[in-house]
Amino acid sequence: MTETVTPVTEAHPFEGERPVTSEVVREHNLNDLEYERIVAMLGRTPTLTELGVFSALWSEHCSYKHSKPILRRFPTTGPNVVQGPGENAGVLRLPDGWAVAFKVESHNHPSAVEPYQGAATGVGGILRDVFTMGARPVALLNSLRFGPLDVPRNRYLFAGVVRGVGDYGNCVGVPTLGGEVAFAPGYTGNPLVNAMCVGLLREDDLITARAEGVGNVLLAVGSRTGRDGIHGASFASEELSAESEARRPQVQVGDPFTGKLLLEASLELITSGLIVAIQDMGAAGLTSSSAEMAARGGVGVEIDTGLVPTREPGMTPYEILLSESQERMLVVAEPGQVSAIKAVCTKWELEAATIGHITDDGLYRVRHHGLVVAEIPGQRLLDDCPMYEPVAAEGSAAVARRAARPEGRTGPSLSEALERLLDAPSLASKRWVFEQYDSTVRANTVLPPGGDAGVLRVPGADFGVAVTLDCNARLLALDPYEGGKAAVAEAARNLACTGAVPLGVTDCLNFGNPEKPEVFFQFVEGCRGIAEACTVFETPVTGGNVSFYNESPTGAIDPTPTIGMVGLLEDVDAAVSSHFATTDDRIFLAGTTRGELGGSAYWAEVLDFVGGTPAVVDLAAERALQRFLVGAARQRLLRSAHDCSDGGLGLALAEAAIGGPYVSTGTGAAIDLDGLAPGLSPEALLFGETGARAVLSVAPDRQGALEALAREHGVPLAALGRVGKPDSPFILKLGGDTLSWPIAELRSIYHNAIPRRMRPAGEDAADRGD
Amino acid sequence: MLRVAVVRFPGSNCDEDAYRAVQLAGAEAHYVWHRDPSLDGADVALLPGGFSYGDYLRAGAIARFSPVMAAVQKHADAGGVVIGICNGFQILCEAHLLPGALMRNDRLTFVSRPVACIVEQTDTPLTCALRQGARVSLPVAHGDGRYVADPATLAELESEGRVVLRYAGGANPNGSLNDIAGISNAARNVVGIMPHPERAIERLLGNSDGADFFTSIMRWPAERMPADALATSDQTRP
Amino acid sequence: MKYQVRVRVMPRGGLLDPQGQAVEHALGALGFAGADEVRIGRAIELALDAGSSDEAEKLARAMCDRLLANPVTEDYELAVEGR
Amino acid sequence: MKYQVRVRVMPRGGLLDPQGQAVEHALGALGFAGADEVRIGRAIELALDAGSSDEAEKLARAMCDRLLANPVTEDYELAVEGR
Ligand SMILES: Nc1ncnc2c1ncn2[C@@H]1O[C@H](COP(=O)(O)OP(=O)(O)O)[C@@H](O)[C@H]1O
Ligand SMILES: [Mg+2]
Repeated sequence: MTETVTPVTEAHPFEGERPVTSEVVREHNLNDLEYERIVAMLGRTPTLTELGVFSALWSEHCSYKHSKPILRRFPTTGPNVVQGPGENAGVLRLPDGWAVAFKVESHNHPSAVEPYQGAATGVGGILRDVFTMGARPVALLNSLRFGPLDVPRNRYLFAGVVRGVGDYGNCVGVPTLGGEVAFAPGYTGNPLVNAMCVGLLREDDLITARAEGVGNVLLAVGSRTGRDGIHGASFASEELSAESEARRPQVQVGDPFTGKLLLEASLELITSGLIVAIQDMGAAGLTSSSAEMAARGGVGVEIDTGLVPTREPGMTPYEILLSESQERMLVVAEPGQVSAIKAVCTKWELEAATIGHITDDGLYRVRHHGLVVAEIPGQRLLDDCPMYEPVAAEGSAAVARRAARPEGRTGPSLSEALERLLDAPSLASKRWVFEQYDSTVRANTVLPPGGDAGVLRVPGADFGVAVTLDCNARLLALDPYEGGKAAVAEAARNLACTGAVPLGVTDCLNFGNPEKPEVFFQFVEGCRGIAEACTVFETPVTGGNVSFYNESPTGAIDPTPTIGMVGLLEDVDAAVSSHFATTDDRIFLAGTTRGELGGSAYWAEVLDFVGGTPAVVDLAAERALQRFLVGAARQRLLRSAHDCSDGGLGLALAEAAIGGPYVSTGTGAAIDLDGLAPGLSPEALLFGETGARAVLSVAPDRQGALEALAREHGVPLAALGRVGKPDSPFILKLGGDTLSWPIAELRSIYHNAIPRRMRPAGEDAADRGD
Repeated sequence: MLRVAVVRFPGSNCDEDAYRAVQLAGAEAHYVWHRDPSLDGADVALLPGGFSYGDYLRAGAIARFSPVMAAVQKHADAGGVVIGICNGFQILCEAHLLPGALMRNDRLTFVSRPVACIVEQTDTPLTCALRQGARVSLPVAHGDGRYVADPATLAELESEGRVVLRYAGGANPNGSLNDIAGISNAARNVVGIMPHPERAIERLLGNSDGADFFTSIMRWPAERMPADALATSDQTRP
Repeated sequence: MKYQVRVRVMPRGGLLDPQGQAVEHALGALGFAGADEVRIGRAIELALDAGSSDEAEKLARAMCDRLLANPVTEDYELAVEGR
Repeated sequence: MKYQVRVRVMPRGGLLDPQGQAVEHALGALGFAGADEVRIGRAIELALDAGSSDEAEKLARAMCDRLLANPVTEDYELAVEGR
């Protein structure tokens, strides 16, 4: 071990604590450089308790040691930014004194181990991140990735995750308004579960998690601390392997009922002005919440773990500091308010205990019944973690994949191809999923899941908020830069289709092991694409989450930076839905069709070929389309708008004609694509994935106004056909052929694709496969 | 003015929606906390949806013992109007103010979707402004909505015309016996339904089929609506 | 004295038990032939202070009647052990 | 021969059991003082064809391991009876 120099601080080993050996250091996932820094900082060997604190705070999950320099490249400011990155959630300004807080988080590794609890606690955590800002959660979204559904274990994970997401949000009473689900081989063994929450607040009520005021006290509010999830932050910061499996932390169990009480109590504490600051005890529990709050306020903090209410007797300070028991908050308050705070907690049937206070010495000090077991310079604890900028180099496999073409593969007929796309679980209706989520509770849902974006009204106001969460990881796997741009573009397009102006972004950057050059390349390039698109769209990134080490024995996941976006609908009553509605409305395509099939769903799902060069994202064209869509909605020119993304024009048209998830029948449509883009093959025309396009339907008497507006914005508009009578066929003319289906048939393929692959609930445990 | 007490339990989450629906219908609404001993002079007690006590053990099983439930019971016994929606319906069954029970959906998953329902009885405070046989679309959102009762109870409900709301043919989302979506007690002053009319009262939200359920409360004859028996004018809420 | 109470609350016979049915199917699918009549209920365990085992049992019964089991749909059984 | 199998699946010790906690509170509020350590799990009953009670038990154990109990969060106990 390193020679001890003059100690800077003093701490004592807790009784029975193991001595810190190099083996113990390694077990804590700290490398030599990191350990040397710790010793230098303390001027002595750390105690085991201290080592645990460093291990948690210097884990990738808490320190962002591989990502911080790259994340700095995101645009984070703008006239509407009330709170940028660095707090529990970002906040953007809305009209009339309102603001919106939003954030996305991953819960990938816990969900791989225990899908139900992993997903449920992911939702619980993101809810707390939003209400700690003083915002009332009003919408949830979730982005999910699994391996293919023909593998039983993937079905088990999918079913368990959806149930977990649903049970938590449903119980707390926050509607789920959107999300996405996709399936690809790279996620077998390492599913992705990203949960996003959106909250509303009066800008005046905003509260940040800065501990301030020497002498102020710290209170632990909510559930008791148990041994759950100890080392969860480090677990999230390593690859999943047989070894990590054996050391996995005790599963955290969600308690949505307590989560709901905590929500109400926290909002009451915040709006009543009884408290100075509040933060969720999330990853690395009490350790990270207390250290981060103190560092933000530039103060020291002293905690006595002996005062923390525990679920089990005999817990050590180490365990209490690192526990990730759910439904706990850390509150800073003036000593004179403690009894009033406890009264509010009692009303909500919650426990609150004073566990420490704020000091002026800048130290992070932990006692256990008086004995000092950890004493660390507080600011340096957070700031001195080494930062790494690993080598980034594109893998040769990716280069080869991008250069490859599905030569020699002949596809089925066009009509069979469309049916196969509608039946592909990644593209098919997600009704099986969102039907398990309450989407109408709180009675503010204007557009529920099943369209391009969820829309909710702000009670008592004319405006509304649109929300979406998107990423096409296949594009990033082939070209992370274009794929990153595409993810932001798709999110913005989804919002604009409803009529909303995109306002800002939260991102969940799911990647493999950043220490591998090809993974870090994906990360750097993906972020570059995201940053560029956000700059052009003027949608600052106000927060997010990095999830590395998404690897299983079969390799890294596809790079999956999910983009959560919120937008503003000035007149929520003008919100536009995605589906054709009225017979004889005229159907148009806005945007240019170039027929790029590289990385397309058609190649992947129909030809079973993942490769090619994805379409270049034309950010200027995207921006023009967004403005045109928003303007058209504002003037109430549109009856429907649906963006073209994976599956291209063919899928977008079919989805619009199939109708919403609960109409008794779709409208059908008669569409003529000859002349749209002469020279393209029918496959490229129908399934090419050029961005910046949307399928619109318009009342005949608004057609002229729409065309004029499109010209004004420089957006090409092509007439494609007419909306049919309810239950009329879906007719496509192209390349001299006429394809036709009863709309009920397409509807049935689309909505049954996922249910027919899943076992009924209750039987799904048979797929657990262990 | 008609006064409606919206009873809040720990875990209620449709309380604000119910409150707003009552106000939009033109009545006065006030909240009553589950620890309150009285309904504060209300004419109607409305038990809203949500997950009281997390629905732990059984939906409504713990909430039925809340202090306020004694007041609700007294109010019902005196002929006062008591309405339960979703979790409120589950609580009323657990409290034996309504017969039967609401069990886990037969599909074993939570179900959230609009469902077609038929109004079967209009002689109740929740349906008197509707037309008998009317077909309405209402959102459901529940995991435990399968109505069950023993055969004798079911027969009694049917013969006495106490099935207030039924899922339309083929639309039963949870396996309820006889497609039952809502029932009343024999005196018709206590009504429970699983669907959520309070979420369907505005065109902006795409459905206003639920509005008449709240209009019904307003139209229920005053002589059939005794006020909270426990409340006295000098009683103040804690 | 401390007693350990174990309660088994089962859905009443004759009532549909969709969970039991689903598990029965799943067992079949996993190749466990010959399992049937699957029923799923709740198992509750608790510790109880009481003067005697009889008193503990009486108390536990009262808890079941009032809260732990729904008399409309469920039957229960219980066992009390000193510890 | 037919055997009757009864399984009790309980949340693993140390794991939070929110249901048990809520019921414990409720019992207290109902005036049942002295009840604690409430835990809530699942009770499963099924009928099984097997050659012997040993074989029945072995089969039942396999069912628990593969389906009836979640090895990540639950422990189980079982009892087999001839009938
Ligand atoms: N996990 C989910 N949770 C809630 N809603 C979902 C989920 N997945 C999909 N949806 C709903 O289905 C719609 C269509 O899904 P998808 O085709 O993936 O959308 P898009 O390509 O427009 O982003 C989404 O916009 C959303 O409303
Ligand atoms: Mg879309």
